Amino acid sequence: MPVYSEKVMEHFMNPRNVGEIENPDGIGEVGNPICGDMMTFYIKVKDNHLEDVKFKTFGCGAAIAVSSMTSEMAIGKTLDEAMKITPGTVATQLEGLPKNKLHCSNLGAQALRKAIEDYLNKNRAQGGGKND
Amino acid sequence: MPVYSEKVMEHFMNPRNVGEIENPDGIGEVGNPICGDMMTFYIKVKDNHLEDVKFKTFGCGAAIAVSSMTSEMAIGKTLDEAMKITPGTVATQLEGLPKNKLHCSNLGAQALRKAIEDYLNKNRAQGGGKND
Amino acid sequence: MRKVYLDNAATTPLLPEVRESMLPFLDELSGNPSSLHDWGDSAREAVAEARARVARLIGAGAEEIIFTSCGTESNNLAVKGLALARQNKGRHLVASAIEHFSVLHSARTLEKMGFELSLVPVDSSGMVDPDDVRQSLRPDTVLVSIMHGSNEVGTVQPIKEIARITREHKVPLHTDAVATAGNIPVDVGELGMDALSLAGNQFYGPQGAAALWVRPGVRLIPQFDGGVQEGGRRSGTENVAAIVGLGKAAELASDNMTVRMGHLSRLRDRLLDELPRRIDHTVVTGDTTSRLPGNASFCIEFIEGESILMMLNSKGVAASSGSACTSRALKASHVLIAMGITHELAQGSIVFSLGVDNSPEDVGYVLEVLPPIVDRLRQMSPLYARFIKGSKGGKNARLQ
Amino acid sequence: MRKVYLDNAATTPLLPEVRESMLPFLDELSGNPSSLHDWGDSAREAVAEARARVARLIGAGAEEIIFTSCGTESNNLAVKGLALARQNKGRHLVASAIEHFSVLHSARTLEKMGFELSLVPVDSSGMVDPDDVRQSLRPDTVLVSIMHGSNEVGTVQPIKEIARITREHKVPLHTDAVATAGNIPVDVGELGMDALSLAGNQFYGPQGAAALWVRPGVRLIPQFDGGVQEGGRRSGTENVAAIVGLGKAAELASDNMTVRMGHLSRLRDRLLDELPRRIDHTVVTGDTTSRLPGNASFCIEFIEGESILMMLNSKGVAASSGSACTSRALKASHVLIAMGITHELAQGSIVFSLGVDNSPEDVGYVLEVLPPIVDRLRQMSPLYARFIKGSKGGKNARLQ
Ligand SMILES: Cc1ncc(COP(=O)(O)O)c(C=O)c1O
Ligand SMILES: Cc1ncc(COP(=O)(O)O)c(C=O)c1O
Repeated sequence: MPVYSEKVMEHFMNPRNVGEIENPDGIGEVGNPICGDMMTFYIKVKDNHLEDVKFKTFGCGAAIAVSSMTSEMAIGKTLDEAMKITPGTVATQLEGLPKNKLHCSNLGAQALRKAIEDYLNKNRAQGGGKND
Repeated sequence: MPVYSEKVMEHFMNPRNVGEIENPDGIGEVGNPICGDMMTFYIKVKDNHLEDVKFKTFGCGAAIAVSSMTSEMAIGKTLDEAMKITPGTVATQLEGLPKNKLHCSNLGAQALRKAIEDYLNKNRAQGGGKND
Repeated sequence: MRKVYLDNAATTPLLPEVRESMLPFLDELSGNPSSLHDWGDSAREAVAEARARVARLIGAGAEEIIFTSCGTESNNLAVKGLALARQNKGRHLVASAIEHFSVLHSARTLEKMGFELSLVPVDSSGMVDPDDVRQSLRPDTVLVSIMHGSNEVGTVQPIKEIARITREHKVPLHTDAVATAGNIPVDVGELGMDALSLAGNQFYGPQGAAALWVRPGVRLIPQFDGGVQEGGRRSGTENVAAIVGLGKAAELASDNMTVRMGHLSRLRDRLLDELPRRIDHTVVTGDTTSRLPGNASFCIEFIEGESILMMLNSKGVAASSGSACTSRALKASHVLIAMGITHELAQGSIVFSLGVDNSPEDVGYVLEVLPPIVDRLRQMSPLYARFIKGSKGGKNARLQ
Repeated sequence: MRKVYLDNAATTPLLPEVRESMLPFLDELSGNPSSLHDWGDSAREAVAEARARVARLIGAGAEEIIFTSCGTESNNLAVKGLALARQNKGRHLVASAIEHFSVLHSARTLEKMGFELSLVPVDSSGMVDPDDVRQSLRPDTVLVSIMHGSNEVGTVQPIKEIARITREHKVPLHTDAVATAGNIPVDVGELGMDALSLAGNQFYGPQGAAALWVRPGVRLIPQFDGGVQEGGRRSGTENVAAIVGLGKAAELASDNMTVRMGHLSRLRDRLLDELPRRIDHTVVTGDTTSRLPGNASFCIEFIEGESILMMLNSKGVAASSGSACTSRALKASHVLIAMGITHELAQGSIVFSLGVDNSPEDVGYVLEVLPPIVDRLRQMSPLYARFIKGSKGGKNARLQ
C-alpha cells in the first residue's frame, strides 16, 4: 500500500459522511476524473454553523480519507471556522500523507470551501447576508 | 582453476622430465618472463634420436603441463619426427587447452624445435651433419 | 482470511525446487566464478549450468546469454548497447508505444544524445500492426524494439511477422520478453529476433537474476565497464545463487510449460468471462486471443484503481492497477492511453496476473469479493451518481 | 584435507545471521516493493530497514543510499552519473592509477565521449599523494575518483586529506570503498567525500547487493532508465532478499568492526612477518601501516602466480594473484605495475585476503604448505636456475 498512516487507513475503510444531502444549502465540486480525483461536497447550514456535511469522492485512498476527515472536521463549525480548514490541518489530523498524495488534501479543503462559497453566494444573491 | 583438462592437471601436478641435462647436445629457450612464460629445453641426441629431453619452465599451469607433455612426446623420437611435434598435437595430447592459454602450447613445441636446431647448427658447424 | 496473490506480473513466488537449488550457494561459501580455486570452480560450473538451462528455454546457444540483475538492466543494455554499436550507420530508433519504461526511457535517453525515436501505435486491443513497423523503418534505422507480451494488458505481439520485416530490412530487432519468456513458448530461432530480454522473477525464479540474449554476430556496447565477466559484456561479480535459481526456473519452465499454460488460461478465462458479467460497466483490456495465459485485466467504470486495490487487500487479495493514482508519477498507464482508453476509464484499471500456485478457489474468491467492493466505491463516486441521474429510469437504473 | 579460504577479497562467505535474515524472502513469496498490497508492503519495509542499516554503517542518511547489483554497477553509476551530470561545467576527470577497472574503464568510456582523464600516480607502496591530486585539478575538472582501499595490495588511501582538497576546489569526490566499507570504519561525514561505492559480498553479505551513497545535493544522471525505484536513480525490480542480507551484514559490521579488525590484523601481521622470513626473495606489496586488516599480499620471485594458486589449491588453500597468467587479458595487474613493480616480479604475485572465519591454524597451515610449493616451482624455474648460477658461492647459494 502507499505508506498511509493508520488514521488514513481507518478513514478510508470507514469513511464518515459519505453521500449527498437533499436540497443542500451549498455544493462544492473540485478536481476532475481525468486528473484522477474528483470530490463533491454538500453542506447544510443552520445559524451560521455547518449542521451537516456530506461528500462523494472518486479517487485514491488518500482522496477518500481526506474527504472523510474534512467532513468530520467541518461539521458543527461556524462558516468562518470551517473556511479556516486548510490542506495542512487536514493532513495533520490524518497523521500525515505521502508526499505525492498531498494534492489530495488540497482538494478536500477546496471542495468544502467551494460549498461554503456557493452557500454564501446564493444567500448574498437573495440579499440575506447572514454572514456579514 | 582455469578450465584445464584432467590431463593438463595431471601433468602440472606431476611434470615429467623437469631439470637440466649436463652437457646437452642442444638448448632451446623461448619466451621471456615479462610476457609471463619462459621455457628452456635441453636435449641429448643419440643415433639421430632424442635420447633424453629435459626442461625448466617459468609460467602458468598450462606452460608447465605443455612442457611436460612436449618432453614426453619427444623422447625416443627421431629428430625429424620430433620436429613435427606442433602446438596442435601437444594441445590434443593434453585433451585441449583453454583458448587464452593456447600461446603456451606454441612455446613448448618452439622450445623443443629450437633445441633441435641448436643441435643441428652446432653439428653443421662441426661438419658432422649426422642429420643430412 | 484467505490470502490470494494475483500480482504475478510484479514478481512471482519462488518455487520450492528453485529455492532448493539456490540454498547451497547461500548455505556454504559461494565462490566468485572468476577465482582460481575449488570454490571458484564450483561457482563457475554452477553459472555455466544455469546458462545452458536459460539458453535451452529460448532455443539459444549458452554462450549467447548475458546474465544481468533485472529486466530493466537487460532492456537498457539491449536498447543502448545495440543502438550505440550501430550509430555510425544511423540514429533512428523504432519502438512500440506500449513498451515498458525501461525500453521507452532508454530510447528517450538516446534521443538526448541525438537519436530520433518513432513510436509505432497499437490498436484498441493493444496490438502492433507489423505493417506499421514496416512503415516506420528508414534507411538510418538502427534498432527496432517491440515487446513480446504486455504485463499490463496481456497482449502478445506478432513478433515473428515483425522479425521477418526487420530481417528483410537488415535492422536488428530487440524484444522485451520479460513477461513472456518462461510463461509461453519463446524460441529465438523460430521467432527470429536479434536480442531478447528475460527476467527470472517473472517465471518463479528469484529476483536479482535476468538475462539478455544476443544473436551471435550482433554487436553490443557494454553498459557496465570493468572486469571481463560475461565475456566482457557485463562486468561485475555474478550473483551466483540468483543465477542458479534463474537456471532452475528456466529448466522447470521448459519442462512444464504446456501444463502451466493450460492451468493458467483456464483460470484467466473464468475471470475474463465472469467479472464483466458480475460487474456492469467493466471492460476487458487487451486482446482476448493473442494473450498471456495469466493476464486478466479490466477497466471498471466510475471508480479508481488504488481504492480497489486497497479494498481487495483488506480482503487478502493482491493485484495491480494502471491508474494514475497508483503510479508514483501520478500518470495513467501509457499502455492504456496508447490503446485509446480515456484517462477517466483508465483510472478504473485493475490487473489480475495469475500464477501456477493459484487455484480455482482463488478465482472464485475474487469473483465473490470484488463486486461488493465495486458497489461500495461506486456508492461513494460522484461520477457514478451523475451517471445514474443521467440515465434515470433507463436501463441503468438497475445498477443502483 | 584442510580447506582454507583466503580469497575474501573475491567474495566473502555468508554469515549464518545474514543467511537467516534472507531466508524469509526466499522461503515465502517476497513481494515487489512497488506493489500496493501486503506482500509489497513487507518487501518495501524490509528494503527500508536495510537502507537504514547500510546508511548507519557509513554515517549517512537512509534516503541517500541507492541500492545496486554489484560494486561494478555502483562505480559505473558514480563515475558516469556524476561526470555526465556536470559536463556543462567541464570534461576533465581525475582518478588514481590503481583504481578498480570498473572505475578506470568507466572513465575510459567517458574519454571516448570527449572527456579527458588524468591519472594520479602512486608510490612504491601504492599510496596516492594528496598533493598529486591537487596538482591534477583543473578549472574544468568535474570529478575525482580515488579508491579507499585496494583489494589487491591492501593500501588504504588518505581520503580525508584528498577530500579536503577536492572540497576546497568544489569538485565532487567519489570513493570506491568496496574493499573498505564494512571492514574498516568509513564515515562519510568524517571522510568528506561526495559519493561512495560499497558491496555486500565484501563484508559477509550476499552477492547481488551493493550500494552507492551520494551526498544530498550532488546531481547524478541515472544509468538505468525505467521505473521510479530508488527515487528514480536506479530503475528495476529490487532483489529484496539480497538487499535484506546486505542490510544485515551492514548491521553486523557496524556492531563487530573493532573485534573483527583486531582478529584479522593479527592473522595478517603473522603472514606479513613470517612468509618473507620463510621464503627468500619475497616482498610484501602495499603499505604496511595504512593497510586493510585482512590483506597479506606478496610477490615471490622467480615463479608465477597461477602455478602457485594451483598448487595451493591442491593443498586446499584458496588465494588470488595479480599475475598476467591469472588474468583473462593476460596482463599483469595494473596496480602492481603502477607501483613500479617489474612485470617479471609481478608474475609472482600472491594475495591472501583473510576473513572473520579464518583461524591462526589456517595461517599456520599456509606458512607450512607454501614454502615447499615455492621450492618445487623454483626447481622448475629457468629464472631461478639462472639466478643461482649468477650468484654461485654467494649468499644465495643457501637457497638451493
Ligand atoms: C576495490 C573494488 N572496487 C570494485 C570492485 C567491483 O565489485 P564487483 O565485483 O562486486 O562488481 C571490486 C571487486 O572486487 C573491488 O575490490
Ligand atoms: C514487459 C516488462 N519489461 C521489463 C520489465 C522490467 O523488469 P524489472 O522490473 O525486473 O527490471 C518488466 C517488469 O515487470 C516487464 O513486465
